[in-house]
Amino acid sequence: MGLVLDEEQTILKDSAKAFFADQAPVTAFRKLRDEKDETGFSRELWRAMAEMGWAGIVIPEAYGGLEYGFQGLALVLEEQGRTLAASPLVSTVLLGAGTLMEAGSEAQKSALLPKIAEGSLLLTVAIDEGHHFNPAQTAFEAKSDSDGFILTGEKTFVLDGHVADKIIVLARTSGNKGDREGLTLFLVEGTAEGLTRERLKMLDSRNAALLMFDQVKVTGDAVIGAIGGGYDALESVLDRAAIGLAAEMLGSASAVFEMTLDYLKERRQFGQLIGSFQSLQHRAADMFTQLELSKSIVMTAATALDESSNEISSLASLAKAFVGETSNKVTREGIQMHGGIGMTDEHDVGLYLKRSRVAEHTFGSAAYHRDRYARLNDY
Amino acid sequence: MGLVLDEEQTILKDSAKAFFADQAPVTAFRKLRDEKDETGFSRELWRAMAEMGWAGIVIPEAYGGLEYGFQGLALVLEEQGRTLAASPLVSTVLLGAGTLMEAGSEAQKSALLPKIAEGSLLLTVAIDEGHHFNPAQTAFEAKSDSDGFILTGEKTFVLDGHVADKIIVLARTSGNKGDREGLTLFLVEGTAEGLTRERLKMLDSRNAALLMFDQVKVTGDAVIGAIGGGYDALESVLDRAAIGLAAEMLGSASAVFEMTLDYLKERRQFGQLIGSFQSLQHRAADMFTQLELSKSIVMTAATALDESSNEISSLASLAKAFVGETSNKVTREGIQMHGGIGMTDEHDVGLYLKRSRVAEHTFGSAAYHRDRYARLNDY
Amino acid sequence: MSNLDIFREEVRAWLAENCPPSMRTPMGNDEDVVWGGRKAKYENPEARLWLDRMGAKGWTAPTWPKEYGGGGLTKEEAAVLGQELGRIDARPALASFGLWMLGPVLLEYGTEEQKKEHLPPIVRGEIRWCQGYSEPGAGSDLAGLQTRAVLEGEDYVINGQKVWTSYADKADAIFCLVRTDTSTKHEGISFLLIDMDQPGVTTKPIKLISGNSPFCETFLDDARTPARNLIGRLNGGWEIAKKLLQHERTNISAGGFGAGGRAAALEELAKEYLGTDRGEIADAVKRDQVVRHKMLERAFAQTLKRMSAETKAGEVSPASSIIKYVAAEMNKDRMELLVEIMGLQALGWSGDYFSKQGLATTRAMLRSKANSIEGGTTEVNLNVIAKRVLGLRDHQ
Amino acid sequence: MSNLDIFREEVRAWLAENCPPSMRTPMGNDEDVVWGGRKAKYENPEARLWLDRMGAKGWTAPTWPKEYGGGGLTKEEAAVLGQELGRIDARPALASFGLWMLGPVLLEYGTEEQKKEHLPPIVRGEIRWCQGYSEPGAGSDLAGLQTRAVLEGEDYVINGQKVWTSYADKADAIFCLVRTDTSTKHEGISFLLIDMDQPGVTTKPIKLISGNSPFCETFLDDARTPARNLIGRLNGGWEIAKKLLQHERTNISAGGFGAGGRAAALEELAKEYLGTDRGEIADAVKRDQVVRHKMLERAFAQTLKRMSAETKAGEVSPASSIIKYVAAEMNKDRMELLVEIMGLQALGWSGDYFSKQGLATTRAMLRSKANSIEGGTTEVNLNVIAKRVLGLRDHQ
Repeated sequence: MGLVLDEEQTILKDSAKAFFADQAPVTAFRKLRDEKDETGFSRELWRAMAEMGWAGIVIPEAYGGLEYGFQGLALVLEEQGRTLAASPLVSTVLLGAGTLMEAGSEAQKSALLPKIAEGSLLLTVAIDEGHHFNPAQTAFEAKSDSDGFILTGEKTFVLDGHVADKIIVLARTSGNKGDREGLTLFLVEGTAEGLTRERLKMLDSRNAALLMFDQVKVTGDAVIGAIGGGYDALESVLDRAAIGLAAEMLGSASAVFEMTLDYLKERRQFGQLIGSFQSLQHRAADMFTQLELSKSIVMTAATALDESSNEISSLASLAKAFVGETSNKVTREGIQMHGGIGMTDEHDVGLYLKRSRVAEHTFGSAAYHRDRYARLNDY
Repeated sequence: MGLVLDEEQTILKDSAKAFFADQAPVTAFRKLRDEKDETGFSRELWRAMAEMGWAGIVIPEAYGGLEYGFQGLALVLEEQGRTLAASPLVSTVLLGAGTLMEAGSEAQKSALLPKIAEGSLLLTVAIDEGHHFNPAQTAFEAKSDSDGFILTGEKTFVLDGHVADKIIVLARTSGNKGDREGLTLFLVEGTAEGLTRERLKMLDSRNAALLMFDQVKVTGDAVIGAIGGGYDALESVLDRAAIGLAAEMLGSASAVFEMTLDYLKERRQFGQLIGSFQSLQHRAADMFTQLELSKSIVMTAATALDESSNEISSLASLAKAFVGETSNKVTREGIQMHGGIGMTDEHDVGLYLKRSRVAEHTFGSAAYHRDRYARLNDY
Repeated sequence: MSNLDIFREEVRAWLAENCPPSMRTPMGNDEDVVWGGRKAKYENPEARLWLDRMGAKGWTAPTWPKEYGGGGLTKEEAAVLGQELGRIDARPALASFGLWMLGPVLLEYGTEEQKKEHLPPIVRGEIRWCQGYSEPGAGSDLAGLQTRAVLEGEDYVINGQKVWTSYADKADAIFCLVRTDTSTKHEGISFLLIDMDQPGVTTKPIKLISGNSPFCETFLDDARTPARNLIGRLNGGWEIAKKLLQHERTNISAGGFGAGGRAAALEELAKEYLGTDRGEIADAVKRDQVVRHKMLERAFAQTLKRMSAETKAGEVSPASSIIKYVAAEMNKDRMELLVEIMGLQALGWSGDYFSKQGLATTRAMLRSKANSIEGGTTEVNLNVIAKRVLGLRDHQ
Repeated sequence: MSNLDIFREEVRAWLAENCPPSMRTPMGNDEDVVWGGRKAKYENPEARLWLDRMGAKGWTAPTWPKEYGGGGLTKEEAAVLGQELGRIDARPALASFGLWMLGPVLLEYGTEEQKKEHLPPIVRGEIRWCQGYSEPGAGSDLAGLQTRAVLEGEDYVINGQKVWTSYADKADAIFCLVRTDTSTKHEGISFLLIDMDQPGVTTKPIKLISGNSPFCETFLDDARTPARNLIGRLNGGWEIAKKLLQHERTNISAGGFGAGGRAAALEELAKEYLGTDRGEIADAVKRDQVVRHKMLERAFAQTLKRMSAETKAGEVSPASSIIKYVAAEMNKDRMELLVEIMGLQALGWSGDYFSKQGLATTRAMLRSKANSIEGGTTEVNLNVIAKRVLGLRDHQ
């Protein structure tokens, strides 16, 4: 998109907006939550999204995708964020397809990417082990044996991990916790023997799972990329994931801002519309400012992905940190400006706040990415 | 004072307020500045302050002082801050007399404290060597020789250092830069051979000097306290200085707030008093809040000094950090709310901002004291 | 021995005799709080015994006059009673909006008959009261109240809806602000007592973003109350409401979600979740945020003390105006910081994977968002400081 | 070869011939800026030569019509000229409020006679203009203007005081907003040109908290100007003023005190003054503040780019409303952070002890305080965003 959408991108954005408003409005997500749906998203919705081509939007045409690029994916994610639509777009496409495209062998790509593009395969990547995102701290062990590798340990906060057909696992094949070297990516079946999966009931009622590996055996074919080179491969994938998630958060935060602005124009107190109180006006103007700055960053970062800029990592951290702080602020203000009604479960603004807090921590918090940005830029 | 002034303290505060309003209003300080006065304060004013008993307000009666305590001194400092009155109260009393009372021998105390109390002796302590306050980083060297010690090196930002009759110098007699052990305090004549003094022209047009010691000789009598134990002695002195300076800054910040509030009630724009604009009202309320919190801290800290509480160091860092941030914020808002007129040299608010920035950095910035507070409290 | 010392000995002896053993243990959870009322259930019979005994002495309302069931104690005696209860870690015999809010109103504005009728059951915990102020259209702005009360014969007939009525679903009666004159705003409001045990009153609990809550919506559809239940003068409810709100604000912030104490210390959690480096919180940036918060907490605590010292010294304390505002914002920031520190552990909603403390933190972070809304919004607090304390005026 | 390429070759050849060598070196300081005017002094005769040559070609105002002394270039040609000037690092031949502000107003609102009279001397740098908008009683609120102009025969007679007139003490003439009708507010303002070389006009430089400044107070005491110097319609000055202010705002923030570039990089100074630890800024807390600032700078820079891309694409850019606000607050924060980082070195006022950079930082920190006041205060910026962009309304 560069910094302005071209005509094709405008059409994509408009159709994504209409799609989610129609097929996955906030009420749909609320229903999933209230009915304690075990999958955590609508498979029907995912099929419809795949039909729109979005499951394969970044996948090369050679593997059945649209090869439309990350700017398009960012637009879809932004619109998905606007209605809090739950889908495996982040887990399956950003993480799963992303890893295969980055480091997969020809055989792996041919086998899996077309299925992802057609919406028939759910994939995810299992990274986290502690309270805070920090892939270099991976301790999860893969021991090599005659037939391949044996995986043992726990992975947490695995997005869609309880329903993914296949899981890519970041595991240590050498070195120590803290080393970037010695980490390897393995492709594991969701139904593998020795693997126990438990859906985590998160604040945002979205999808994350705890995966317990008890001597799970995989063959040598299961390795993705180079043995010991998993960190570097994953880092590029995570840059894309951070930018994509920032786009989704921007959409959500924009929605909160819009509903708050509407409320300011409609709610009366002390005989006046509350939006006519200057302190609220200035705070609204400040939110708008943060959102405009965020928008520039997300567009820049998504474009950088398609242009293979050498600034991608920097821009990914910038986007995740900056949009994360914006989202935190906007959701706080959203509730405060709505007053009591915003505190009730039946109002949507609370759903956005909950989603924001989880998204803020996914793939690294703002603090994590500020530190990373400083490192990348030699501060 | 505890947390409410008693009758005697109220009288002291009122008389200090009247004294400075009458004898040292902001115009007096402005005159000193514009006339590029070389002393940097009015000796006449200092004599008058000594006559009020303030030069000896914390000095024991046995040495000619009032023995009234630090709560009293804090009140005087607060009122001095209100009009930006320049006096050697911080250098001579808080630092100089403070060091003698903390670590001086009976002979040193008998010789010097009465003169300080009567206002005839100016004293200071020379600590800083770099851009940032950090006494443990002292490298300034004192070499012992047969007759005593030889001092060589530079001390900067020495309050009233260009006019002090005597200077207490923090110097390293053993150990390395960074060690708290091995530092010793020496009493040096302002006119000592080998000592060159240069007044620094600071942002706040107040008093600080660069002192260059070239083989300055002192006898063994010049040592204050234990050889190598200078840091510990000085730390208590600096706690008092930080609390005293916080009181002065509170006075200055309160004055800025009051002049700003007056302006809000008098300046019209868009046909309205600017103080009727809600966003300015809320920001004024927020400044008021910070000042009220600051006031509680300063009172608590000054009282702790008189009660020899074991929390003194913690409270000193709390006061310096919290009041420092408040002062920074209030002076920023003071200028902004005054608009263009606040930017002109002829308006007083700029003088307060300049004084604030220097005071914020004197005896350690807010950041320094937050780190210290964390250390003291095991965070 | 002074009279107070004698009184202290009597109290001590009486407590030794009358405070049941289980009432001297710390409360386990909210279920252990005794609210009294017609529908009260006592899992622990000693809780009921303790209430009955304290109620009979009037010591649930120690300073209220004896003729209305109170203890009739002087302030000094009440302080001694408090100290002695504290000394044996006695549980409060009764928690009650009747004691805290309605009682003081009745003592000041009630007629002799009204006091005689309502105060003794409050003291003994026989009637549980709730308060009905806010309405969907009137949050910070009570002048917008729309619940109407119309006199029909001997009764007022009330129609409207109240919201944020704490524990309305468990209460026996409600004290309400109602509109009795629609031609003016503030001047048309009255203070009315209504029995809730009637078909015209229904309640519905409110679920918050943090989960279940004590709050309810309360619907009044042709609810009736005898005209004698009007407190103060007709259309004079605004004055009563202002007093009560002020009272509520001070209560909330001083005791409520204020500085530290209740939850685990921020610095300890920071060490646990972020690790330590030579004994210090390993993440220097977070450590700085923790210090900032601790400093603010201390400044707040000292300001509370100063406020009470000033009040004791008979001074008007301008600091009191900032208390609610600071407490609310501070607690919200504290909870956000805790979530930052605990990461994933404070992002759970339920389930065994998350620690009790983690789940409690998640919920508390969400619940804290209401701190700056309930009992006077932060915006209203700032308006009050600007106008009443600083003397700034509205557009003319 | 396209026409543009031909034009480029011509420009290149002309510049090679006509741009004097010293005009291809970087400017040393503010003294090197050429403002022209009757009182101009040229330390370096080549500066005058350069101005004369460029002025004669009309290339100080490349896109203005030739008939008014301009270059008569197309936008594309003007861009080529700019590129070629940049290629040889040529100094601007002329800095001028006449070029930047008055000229565009005359082109839009002036009569043929007015354009013919005033534009050519601007192009050639013969007359130096200053602007007179603000008054002591009218800062953000120009509707409060009190300087009056009354028609007496052929002349307007002007009385009043202007403030914040940049370089008024060096200017030959002033373009002013004056009140020509006291019965209304916005509608009673006119735009007037006044020669300053008359006894009725005096100026007094303003000293700022940061030291000397280009700003002056300008006093008009029975100053006179021929009635033909009224630009636009009588009482129609408000519309012109609004356009000019908008123009000024964009100018100030995009080129002015905006993101980075001019001063030494924050991160380098942080390393120098705080030390490094394994190559990183040693103070982790300050490092975090530096990153925050750098991130904001980048977000701002990208927003400027987006704004210009949107404008180029013919879209209305709502982002443009935030530019001045963000630039001002960002620069103020940057300077305060720099002072924090440099400590004592950025707390000096004068003298050899302090480094040049230190002293410049002190002054720049002080000067930056005006960023959120001049050219539209931050408060006015926020009002504009809230009302014009977000559609929020005043109390009704």
